[in-house]
Amino acid sequence: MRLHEYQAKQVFSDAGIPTPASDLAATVDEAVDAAEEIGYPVAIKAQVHVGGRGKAGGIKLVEDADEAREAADDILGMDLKGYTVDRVLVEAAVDFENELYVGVTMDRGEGEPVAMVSTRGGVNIEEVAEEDPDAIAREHIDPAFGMHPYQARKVVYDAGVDREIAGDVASILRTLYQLWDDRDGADAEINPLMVTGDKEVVAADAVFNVDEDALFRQPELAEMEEEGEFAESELEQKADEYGFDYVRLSGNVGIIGNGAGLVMTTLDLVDHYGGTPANFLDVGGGAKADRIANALDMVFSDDNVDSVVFNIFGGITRGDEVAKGINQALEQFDEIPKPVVVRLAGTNAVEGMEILNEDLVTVEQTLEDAVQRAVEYAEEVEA
Amino acid sequence: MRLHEYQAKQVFSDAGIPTPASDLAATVDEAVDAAEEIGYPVAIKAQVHVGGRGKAGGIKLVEDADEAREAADDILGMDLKGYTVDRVLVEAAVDFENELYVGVTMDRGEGEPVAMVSTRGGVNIEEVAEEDPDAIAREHIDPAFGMHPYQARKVVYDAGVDREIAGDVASILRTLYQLWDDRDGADAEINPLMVTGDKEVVAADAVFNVDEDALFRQPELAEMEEEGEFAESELEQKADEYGFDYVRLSGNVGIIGNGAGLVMTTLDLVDHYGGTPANFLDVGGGAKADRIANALDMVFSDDNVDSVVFNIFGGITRGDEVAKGINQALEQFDEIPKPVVVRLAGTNAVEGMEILNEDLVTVEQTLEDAVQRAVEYAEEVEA
Amino acid sequence: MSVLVDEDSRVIVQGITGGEGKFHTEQMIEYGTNVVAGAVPGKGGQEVAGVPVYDTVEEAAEAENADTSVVFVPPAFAGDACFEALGVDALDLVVTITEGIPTQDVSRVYRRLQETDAYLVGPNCPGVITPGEAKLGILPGNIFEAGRVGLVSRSGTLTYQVVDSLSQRGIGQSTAIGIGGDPIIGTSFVEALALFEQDEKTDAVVMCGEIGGEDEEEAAAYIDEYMTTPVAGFIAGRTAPPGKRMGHAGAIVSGSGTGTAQSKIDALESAGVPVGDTPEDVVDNVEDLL
Amino acid sequence: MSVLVDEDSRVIVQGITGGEGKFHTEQMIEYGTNVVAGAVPGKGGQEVAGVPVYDTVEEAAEAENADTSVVFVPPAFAGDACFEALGVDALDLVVTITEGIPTQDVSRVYRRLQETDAYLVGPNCPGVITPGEAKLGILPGNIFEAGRVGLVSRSGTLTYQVVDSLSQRGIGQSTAIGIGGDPIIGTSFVEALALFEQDEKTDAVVMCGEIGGEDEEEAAAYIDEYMTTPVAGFIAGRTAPPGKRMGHAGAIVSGSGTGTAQSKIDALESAGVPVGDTPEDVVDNVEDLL
Repeated sequence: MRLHEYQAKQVFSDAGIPTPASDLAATVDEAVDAAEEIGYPVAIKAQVHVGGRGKAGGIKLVEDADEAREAADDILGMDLKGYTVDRVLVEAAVDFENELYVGVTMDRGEGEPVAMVSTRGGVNIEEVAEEDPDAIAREHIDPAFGMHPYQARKVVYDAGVDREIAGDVASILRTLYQLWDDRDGADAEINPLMVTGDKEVVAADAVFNVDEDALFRQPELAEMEEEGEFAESELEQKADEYGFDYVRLSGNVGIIGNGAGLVMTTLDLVDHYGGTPANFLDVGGGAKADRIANALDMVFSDDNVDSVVFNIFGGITRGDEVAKGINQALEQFDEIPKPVVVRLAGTNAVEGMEILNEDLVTVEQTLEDAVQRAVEYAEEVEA
Repeated sequence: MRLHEYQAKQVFSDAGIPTPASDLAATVDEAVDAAEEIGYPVAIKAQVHVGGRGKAGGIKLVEDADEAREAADDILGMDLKGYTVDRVLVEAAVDFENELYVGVTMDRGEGEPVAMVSTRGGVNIEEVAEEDPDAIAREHIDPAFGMHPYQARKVVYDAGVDREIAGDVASILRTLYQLWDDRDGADAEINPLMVTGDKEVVAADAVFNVDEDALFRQPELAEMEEEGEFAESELEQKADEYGFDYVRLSGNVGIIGNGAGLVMTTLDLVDHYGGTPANFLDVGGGAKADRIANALDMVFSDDNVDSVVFNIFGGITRGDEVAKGINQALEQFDEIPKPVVVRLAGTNAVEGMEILNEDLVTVEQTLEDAVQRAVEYAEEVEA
Repeated sequence: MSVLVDEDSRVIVQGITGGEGKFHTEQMIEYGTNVVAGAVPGKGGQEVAGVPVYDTVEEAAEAENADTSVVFVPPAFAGDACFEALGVDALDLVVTITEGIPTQDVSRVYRRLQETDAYLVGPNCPGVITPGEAKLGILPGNIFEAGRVGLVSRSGTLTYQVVDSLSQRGIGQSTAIGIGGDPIIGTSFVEALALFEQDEKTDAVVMCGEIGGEDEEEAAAYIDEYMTTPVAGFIAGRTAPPGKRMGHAGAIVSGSGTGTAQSKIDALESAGVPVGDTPEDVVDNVEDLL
Repeated sequence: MSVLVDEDSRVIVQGITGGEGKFHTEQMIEYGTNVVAGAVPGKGGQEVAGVPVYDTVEEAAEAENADTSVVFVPPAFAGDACFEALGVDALDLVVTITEGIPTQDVSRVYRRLQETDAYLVGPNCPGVITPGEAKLGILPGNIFEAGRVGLVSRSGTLTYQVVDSLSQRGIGQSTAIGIGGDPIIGTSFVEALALFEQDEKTDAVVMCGEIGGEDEEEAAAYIDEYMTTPVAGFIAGRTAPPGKRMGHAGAIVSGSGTGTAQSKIDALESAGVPVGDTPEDVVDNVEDLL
């Protein structure tokens, strides 16, 4: 779960990391009021979970009330890579000399956290990592001990940060690590950490991704998640509501299955047989009839979907429950909205097959056949 | 540094450990008022750093205002093993079924913390440890990870605590460990942890010793130390003021030296040559003339002292500085209060010997000779 | 024995009194697994599925001479359960089924694991089975057949899919290890492959990887350098877009393009491992290798 | 070489820019110690006593090819300084002079130390000296004479007292190790004795213990079982009352009566170690043993 910039800044600032004065605004008037209050120049920044906001016109620097009004009017309501901008952060512009990058993330390969510092801040750090890996200094952190103060200093010196500000940057990095550790961070980043002419350091952007699996013990962040989801698509909202692992893609074959690996494989097979997957949807282990019906509802709600393949290999999940859920979901329609192909295997698959209403669905015996059939249906619809 | 019971209870209670209702009182009237407020029966407990307060008459259980008045009057102002009782804690008496012991300390041999639980609470736990070591369950804690929840449960089950209250006791132990860890505890103990008929657990006593060396980062506890030292002896106050490692003993040969091992050895030699040491006083490394003069002032302030041996082996400490300090301290007297024997060795010892005013002190070349001479002087005074 | 578990394994179930714990304990016992104890704090003295329950793992292991533990404890407490199991020297295998353990908890468990000699399989895995002998976890025993092909996979149901095809074609399995779909897991592909390499009862290995991380690339390097036992591969997630978590917490192609299916497929093929396009291809490849 | 340090040791001083650090660096250099670098965050590029200063220990060690570090960092930061030194593989000896480091910090450093191959001497110790070759720490070099008696002690000035007597009687020292007076220390008596036992240049060892803990008892057991090199002992604190900290944080007889001088004396004597009543007795005993 990713906090919005304004939320992450609040969290960072509460922990003592310097951030520019700022205020959130949902209307043009609010934005102008905020700008007046803060004093010009200010930046007006779209609060959506989209990379490259600046390039896409989602961030504007303004010098007076007229410019502020114009910029807020432009940005509020604009569509940024599929997300409608509902709120902007109005923030004091920082007059900087250079920009650093500071971040903490989990290095899955090593199984432990890693702290990173670079003097090449203000740009896409993943690109820096690719072009010039040595431009990012890294220090692995022992999760048992946490970050030792010397490690923060070491990575800052290794990155080549000016000695004058090294102590401040190390101190910010320690705070960032502590937040990451205390708040179950997945990634915590400041990019750019701006260095002013007076050698002050200020977090001009803030990223904080929280480990979804730890939200249960981070009530404050869970509340921010609730509050922050003002620009979610209808389908994403639905998936959240139903509690599905769901990823929308651009194709037209809807996919429902159980188990991440098997669902991914089903997507891959759709592609392999010439189709294009519309989504990833994992109903998880042990799904009962209701959940299966919800999954069908999700996929039917996607206008791009032309056909659906249902692929269940029962372990904990029982084929008869799946079949009941499919029947239940489809029996409410006078006409089935999109053709559904079903393949059941494993626990109670035979019972499931018997229950399935073959007037409503196409049953196939193998995964390969099921996928091929769904791809054919989708092609027929598009033809 | 040891907190008073009422201070430790405050710390424990703030952390969520249940303690009985209580109030601190410095006068009999305050004590009676507190008892009325809390409701009878209450315990009236002397707040001094002395073991076995109960046996010595420092704790009394009272049923009404008259008894409360009488008990408070008895206890306030009483002398408990050399300490005058200035304040009492008035505390709701707990109707208990049994008493547990819960504690956390540093196991110096293992270099890591150890948590301890016993069902034989309410008595001197060190005696239990000697008589029946198996009556105390122990679990070592990895200081890098801290106490895992399972470890708290394990040591509670290992101790044979009733399953009904095991969860609560484990939770209190985790809190106690966390306090110990966060607050730089040396020892943290609840003895007894009382179990009531309703299976509630209540900390009826509370011990929290803080690592002196960590007080710099425990401002709240340092403040408690200041506030709590209402029953210190004059000599202890002086040693604190001067910043000496000082321990008062019962003999009559005053001892001043540098370095713990060498001072201890000087004490041992006094004993070896038939004398009795009056104190341990380590001036530390690199002491200058003023500090040396303060040390002499300390030892002269002890009425028990009949003679003084000054034993310095210079490393960082310089013999000439020591000699200057001794002269400076002694020159202010018309008559030297107690005979002083000085032995200097190591850095600048020769220079020191030259500076020393032999009208004021007796100079010896070896440690053994110096100690023997001081013992003789003390014998002469007593004779 | 095959690897990790066999008919002599003496198994504790942590969380045996919970719904999942109880159900799968019954299933494991029915399959023939030697489940000797349960461990649930506060439930000591009870019995579940005929198995005695103890308050602590240490008590359970000592009383019943156990060597293995399976963890069915809810995610908030599962990290602690792993520490508890790893704290008992007698246990040389811990299989953690639980999905959704906070990653920082797993990271600490992983740190502790490096200091022990034990194997930790999982978390977020279906378990380990040596067909005909014993199963640990939630794998559906009925689809497995005893035989000589080892299987190691990051995904549960994908494993079942491949195993079902193998069994239907008469190709039995020595041991199947579900190593789990989390970003940080105990036993890696490399460690599992090393076990199979040393196992005399394993003639070939199927390895089912997926997008995310670099475990498959490391496995490819290991296979190339050290393995004589042939390996057939499969990689799920060829069509996964970057930056999206595909069900498994670990199944994510990074924004900078590492962890892709193609990178893994290339690495395996360079190591001489045939990578199937479909699960059926994999089974064809196994037939060729045997 | 003798043990731990010799004329080839390449030494970093952590905290070289502080008053103590600077003074003792000069003293060490004057004694002949090969001090090659200082390490102080934010002071990189400076010079102290002709020695280049670096911001981090790693930089210093790499640039100057160091193998040893001496820590003169104030107590609040000394734990971190120890971690920093232990994090550099090239350093196989860290000598921590600082007194008054919070015990919980030392406990964590000690935990880390167990995972490394390095020796940590101290904290709260006077240092280590191989007379005529090099000294690390604050020991007054002028009282030492090169020779063949090893010395290990928990106390600084007591060591000087004994060494002075030895030197005055013409008995030189191979290496003297001040292991420190804290409750938790890196190198124990046993480890120091083991070093001397294996050192061909050491013919006898003087061991000066004191009240508190059980290190001397463990040393006695070790001497009894493993040592052929003769040992002469001394124990300070025979007259110390229970429950009082005698200067050293570690010098305390527990309320229940463990850690007494008598217990240590008995243990040593049972192991055949003569324990002197006075420092002069100890020197007499050494003469007898040689």
